[in-house]
Amino acid sequence: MSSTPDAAVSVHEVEHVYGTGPDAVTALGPLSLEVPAGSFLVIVGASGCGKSTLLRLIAGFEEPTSGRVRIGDSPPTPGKGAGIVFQQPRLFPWKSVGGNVELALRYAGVPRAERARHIPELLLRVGLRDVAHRRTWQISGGQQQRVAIARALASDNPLLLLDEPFAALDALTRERLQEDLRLVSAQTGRTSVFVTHSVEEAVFLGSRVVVLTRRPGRIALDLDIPLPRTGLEPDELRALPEYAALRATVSQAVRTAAT
Amino acid sequence: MSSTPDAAVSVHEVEHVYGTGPDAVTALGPLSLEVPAGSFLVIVGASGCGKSTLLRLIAGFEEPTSGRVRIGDSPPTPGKGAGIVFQQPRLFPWKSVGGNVELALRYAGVPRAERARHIPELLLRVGLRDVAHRRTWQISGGQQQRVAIARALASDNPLLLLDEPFAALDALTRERLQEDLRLVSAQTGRTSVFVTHSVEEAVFLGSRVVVLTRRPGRIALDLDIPLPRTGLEPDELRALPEYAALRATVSQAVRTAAT
Amino acid sequence: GSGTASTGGATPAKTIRLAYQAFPSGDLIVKNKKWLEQALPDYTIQWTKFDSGASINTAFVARSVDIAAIGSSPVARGLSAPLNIPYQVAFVLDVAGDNEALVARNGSGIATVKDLRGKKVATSFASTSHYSLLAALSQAGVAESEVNIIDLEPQDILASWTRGDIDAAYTWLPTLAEVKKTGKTLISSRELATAGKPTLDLGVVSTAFIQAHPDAVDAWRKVEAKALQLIADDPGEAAAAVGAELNLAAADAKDQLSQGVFLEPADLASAEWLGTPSAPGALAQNLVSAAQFLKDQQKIDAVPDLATVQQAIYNKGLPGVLDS
Amino acid sequence: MNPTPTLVPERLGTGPPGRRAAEPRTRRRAGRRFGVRVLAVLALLALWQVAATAARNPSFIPTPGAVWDQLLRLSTTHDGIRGYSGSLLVEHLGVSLRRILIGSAIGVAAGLVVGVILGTVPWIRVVAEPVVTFVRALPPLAYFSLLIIWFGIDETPKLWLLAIAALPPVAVATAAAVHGAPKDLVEAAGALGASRWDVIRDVVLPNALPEIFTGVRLAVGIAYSSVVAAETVNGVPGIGGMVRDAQRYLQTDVVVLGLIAIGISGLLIDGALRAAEQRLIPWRGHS
Amino acid sequence: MNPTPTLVPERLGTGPPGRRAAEPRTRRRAGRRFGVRVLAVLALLALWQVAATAARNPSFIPTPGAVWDQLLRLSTTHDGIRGYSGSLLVEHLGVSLRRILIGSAIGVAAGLVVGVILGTVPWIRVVAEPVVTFVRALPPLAYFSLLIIWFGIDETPKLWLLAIAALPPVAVATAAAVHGAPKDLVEAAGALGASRWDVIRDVVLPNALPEIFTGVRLAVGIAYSSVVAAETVNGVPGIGGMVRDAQRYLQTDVVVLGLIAIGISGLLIDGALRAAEQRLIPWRGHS
Ligand SMILES: Nc1ncnc2c1ncn2[C@@H]1O[C@H](COP(=O)(O)OP(=O)(O)OP(=O)(O)O)[C@@H](O)[C@H]1O
Ligand SMILES: Nc1ncnc2c1ncn2[C@@H]1O[C@H](COP(=O)(O)OP(=O)(O)OP(=O)(O)O)[C@@H](O)[C@H]1O
Ligand SMILES: [Mg+2]
Ligand SMILES: [Mg+2]
Repeated sequence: MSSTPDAAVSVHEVEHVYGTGPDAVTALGPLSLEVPAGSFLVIVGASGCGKSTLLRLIAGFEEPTSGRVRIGDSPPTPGKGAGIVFQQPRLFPWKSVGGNVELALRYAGVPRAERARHIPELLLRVGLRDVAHRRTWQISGGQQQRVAIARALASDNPLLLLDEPFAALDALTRERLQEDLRLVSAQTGRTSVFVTHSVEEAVFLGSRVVVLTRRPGRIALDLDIPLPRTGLEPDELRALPEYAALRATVSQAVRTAAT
Repeated sequence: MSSTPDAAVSVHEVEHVYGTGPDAVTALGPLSLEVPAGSFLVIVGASGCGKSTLLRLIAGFEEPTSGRVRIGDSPPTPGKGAGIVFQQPRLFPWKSVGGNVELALRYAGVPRAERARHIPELLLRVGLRDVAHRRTWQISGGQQQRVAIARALASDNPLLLLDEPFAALDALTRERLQEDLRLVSAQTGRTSVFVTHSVEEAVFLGSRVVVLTRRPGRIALDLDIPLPRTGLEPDELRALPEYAALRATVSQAVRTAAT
Repeated sequence: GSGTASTGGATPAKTIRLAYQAFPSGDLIVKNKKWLEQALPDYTIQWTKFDSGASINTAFVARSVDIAAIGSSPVARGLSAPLNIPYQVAFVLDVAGDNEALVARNGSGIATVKDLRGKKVATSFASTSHYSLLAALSQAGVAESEVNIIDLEPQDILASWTRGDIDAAYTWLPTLAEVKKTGKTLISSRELATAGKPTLDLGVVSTAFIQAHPDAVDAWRKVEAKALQLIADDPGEAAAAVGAELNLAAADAKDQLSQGVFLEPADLASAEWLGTPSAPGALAQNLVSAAQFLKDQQKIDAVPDLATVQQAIYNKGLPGVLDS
Repeated sequence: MNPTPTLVPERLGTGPPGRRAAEPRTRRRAGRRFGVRVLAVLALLALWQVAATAARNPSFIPTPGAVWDQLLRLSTTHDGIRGYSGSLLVEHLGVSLRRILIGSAIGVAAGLVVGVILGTVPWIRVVAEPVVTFVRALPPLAYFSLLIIWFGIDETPKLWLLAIAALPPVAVATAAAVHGAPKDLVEAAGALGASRWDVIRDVVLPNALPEIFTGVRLAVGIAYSSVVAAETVNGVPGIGGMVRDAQRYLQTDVVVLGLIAIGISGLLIDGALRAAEQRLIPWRGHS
Repeated sequence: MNPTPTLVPERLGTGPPGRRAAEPRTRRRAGRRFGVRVLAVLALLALWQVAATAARNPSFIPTPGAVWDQLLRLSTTHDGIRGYSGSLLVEHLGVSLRRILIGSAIGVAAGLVVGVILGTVPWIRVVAEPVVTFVRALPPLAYFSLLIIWFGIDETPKLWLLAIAALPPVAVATAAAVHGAPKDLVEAAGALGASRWDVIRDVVLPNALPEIFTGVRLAVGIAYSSVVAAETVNGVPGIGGMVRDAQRYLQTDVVVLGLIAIGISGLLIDGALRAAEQRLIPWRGHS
């Protein structure tokens, strides 16, 4: 997989308010964040603290009420340069499971002839087989979420935004996908922003973990994870003493930030 | 809260097949399970192994292809005797957040005058405040899931079916809700069937943990959790040596069952 | 047919487009017996059915017909401003007789036209019956405003008659026959014609067509005259042809034919009707008074003068041209 | 403060813009919209004038001026004559509007009931669905005589005709939407203990509301366009009767004036319906 | 194997029943449905006979027998006369069906285009939306003479009338549905790199499909019910022209026969549309 590792995300003094007048809800910020190209940023924070909002701002689906978001040098544009896994699967019910992936391949510019080959590959990569012909409501919740991941992986965007992508998966499947994601992002130098509630997952995946406070989300902890990105088996990695220490630090920060 | 602790669930030689002909998918079973009244059954298993299907069978939304499901002595009827939290929030978009809870209270037979009082109570119980007037798409994913829980708690059904209810919640909120659920079910003697991917959660909540094999889901492990249901603080409970041992057992079973 | 053949004034491919209506007349005999087709084998003959003079006028405006069977009332309208349709009256198909009449419902207490004051009278607006009704009222000295005149199609007249919603109706066959069963005839168009207010069904030809195909017009007049002759000579055969066109039993058709007034071909050139080029007939005057009626109704802006209308009477070659 | 360029269609946008940007932008947009509309109307008038001049036949295309004159004439008492056939234009319109409103109200109400029943009660559906389809294929002009036989020549048959014309869009749209109720929400309501009727009231109908509104808008439009048919019988005063009368005498300027009056009042009613729709269905586009 | 009693309406049921139960149940249900329909038709016929006997006036309500006789007469050459006005009943029907199908095909196609544009291009919408609303309020009977002046008296004005009648339901339903496209799926497509047109083709239109189908079904019904209006001028052969003709001659049995022919063929076409709908929209009710 080729990739252009040039997607630095810059969030500058961003604040986001939903609604106006008495109904206004300040969801996020003010918050500044520089994500260098190639890094793997994991965001952790209480439910409702503004994680999805931050991702939507970086993806370009929302315009910040104040402040500035930049991908490289330009404002973000949906569908250009960033792949997204939303918190909900958002599959197209009028397409079969395979059809959903096919659509993503088409939008990514993959020629028709190659798509048929790519579909089972992508599905297999998220642990799905024999479901390509099913309707989207004929697969389980976790399977739907995985199809959404496969869809986002269909294009080689230099930036990947993932909103709790593994929340509905069992431990084993989750670990496999984590390892895949960690490996691929290290190899391709793609930039990732990953939202999760699992401290374990944050430390395992991230090259950097940011913990947000309660709403409006601000940065409570910004921690580099100085673990080796390649070369170690996952189990070896988890067995490192720094690993446990980092977990404890993040865990503690999450508890403090949430109260 | 009063309750009628009389909801024994009996699943007898149940098998469930979706579709017919060449498209048929055997999702579950054959599987038998007796859930005595007052017990807290936790179901763990790989994504797509049939957990949601089992819950839907117990709720009466699906009829088993073969075998028999009974609640007490009668076949299950949706809305009669069992509260459900689905895997997706399934909120009514035409109602506000409070309106969703109000509807549940109305269906539960709570008189109009009392509902206004109950709504904020129920929302607070799942950690939500100041969102009752919002539209359902104006709250975060984890908040939506909690509204769904609040809705299911609106009636005092003797049986509660929960399909990964805490999947989208941060650690702290999750622990609070776990503790609430554990306490209330112990105090009221209500029967619960709870699906999760978290072994930690399974051991903490369950009076019994069932691990399912890959599809079609059958019982791989059926383990009683002989921990005290009341009297201990959560942290004390988690510190018990048996606790860690049970976790390890379940964790091991999950890994074996999934391969 | 295709849309192209029907647009553009004179038709190059020698086509005659005739508009006919579903009232008993010689026109239907000509159509049924294909006399025109036989008389003009070089021409393509297209018969098109219309259900009102208004829509035939529209078709003339759209240049979609060449020859038409149409009532005197719409012709008066067509000859007046703002329409000024370029067509000429070339034939009198029939004169309304007992086939159009004013009937009062039994039990309504109406014995004469004068009794209509304050009653509900139905007729089809813009038709010859409408004209005749108003003529009858003015003849009896009843102001239009004293009567509650209602616009109903014939079939609806029958419906509301049966229900008792209306007290009287001026209408034509076959509805007329139905209402007569439970009503009393106050006056018929035959009497109005005698009194100088005739209503007619006319044959009109577009001026452009007359100029382009005078021979065809002559042939058409001949066969129409032949049909009049057949009605006079052999009502049975005439009725069979008319019945076939109107989906009626021959007996019904015969009955309907017998109630109309059909001129002898020779009468057409008389001073009472079309006249001759040297001595224009009284038909022009009749059309002018019909136009005056429309002006009184504010349906047209101005009444054309008699000379203009006389120019719209095509009696060239009369009376000789009708002899065959 | 420029809007981020997005690939999604503008009207399908992504939620409310930021607080500060919102107000002036909406106001500016409304202003531009009004301007564009005025321009369009002016362009149309110019086009019309050109066409009328080119046609040089007022019974083909009357000039805007002629129609305007008719508007004045029909709105005043002129030469001792009041409007058209004794009623002013607004009176004709008023009478017809009343008929349209009553007729479509009846039709919409009946259509709703029929639609819900069709969508939910299988046994009735088996018989009623074909009946509705049958009836909506029937031409009003053909069965109007029957209505007269049954109901006379006054208001009743006209209201019936309009109601029958207005019923099908609502019934069909409602039945289709009810039939396509979201299974997961129906289940969710059932799981909360909703009765069958609760499910219909609290899930099926709200979910169908957007389609019902479309049906209602279509129904009112159809009632409008049936007003001439309804006023073929004893239809004066009434805008449809007026148009029909004028048509028979090829008074095209009156016809066009009547059509414009019908069209504009139709626009106003539809605007009201759409405003109501936007207020009543805040969740449109959200699932 | 008894179905679990549920609180949710039967037609809104909860997915396919178990494998073994499925087949015989469906077949049995279809059989019962057919039976109920036959019974309903018989009941209707009996009612009709009673009403006709009671009315004792064949030009109001002809007996079923008289209508049957007309059916035979109009389907054969009889006393040297072929059917009605020289064409058999099926020929009348065929000519009209052709008009209806062509007219509504044009109307539906145009309505789709208009609807999509209205729903997605705000600038055009500002002008075009009022125009559409204006046009759909106009009574066909009023503007038909204009069509004749412009297009003559042959097929063209009839097809125009039918197309204009068929356009609005499709346009309005499509525009409404496009306007209410699910925001989250539009976003999802955008996030995958879909262009504006991709979004319309792959999200907005599929999502609108159920409403579009409702619009199409309504459009065809409206085209049907406009066939008499379209065939007022030069309408024979044609079922509408036939009905109108018969009406003027008080041949009520022919009128009723024509109405039944229109209704039944309308039923068949609607049935075909509904079958297509079910095949093309397997996701209805699933989000
Ligand atoms: N459209 C909206 N209008 C008003 N408030 C909103 C809207 N969307 C989100 N919010 C609020 O903004 C805050 C942040 O929402 P967001 O979805 O970013 O949370 P989150 O961190 O992703 O939470 P979760 O972990 O539960 O998904 C929440 O408190 C939410 O209630
Ligand atoms: N309607 C259906 N038609 C066909 N197959 C189905 C259908 N619904 C579910 N399945 C299949 O049945 C199996 C069990 O589904 P179920 O939803 O019960 O899984 P689950 O254990 O809840 O998984 P998850 O943890 O991902 O939610 C899955 O493999 C799924 O693909
Ligand atoms: Mg979120
Ligand atoms: Mg599940």
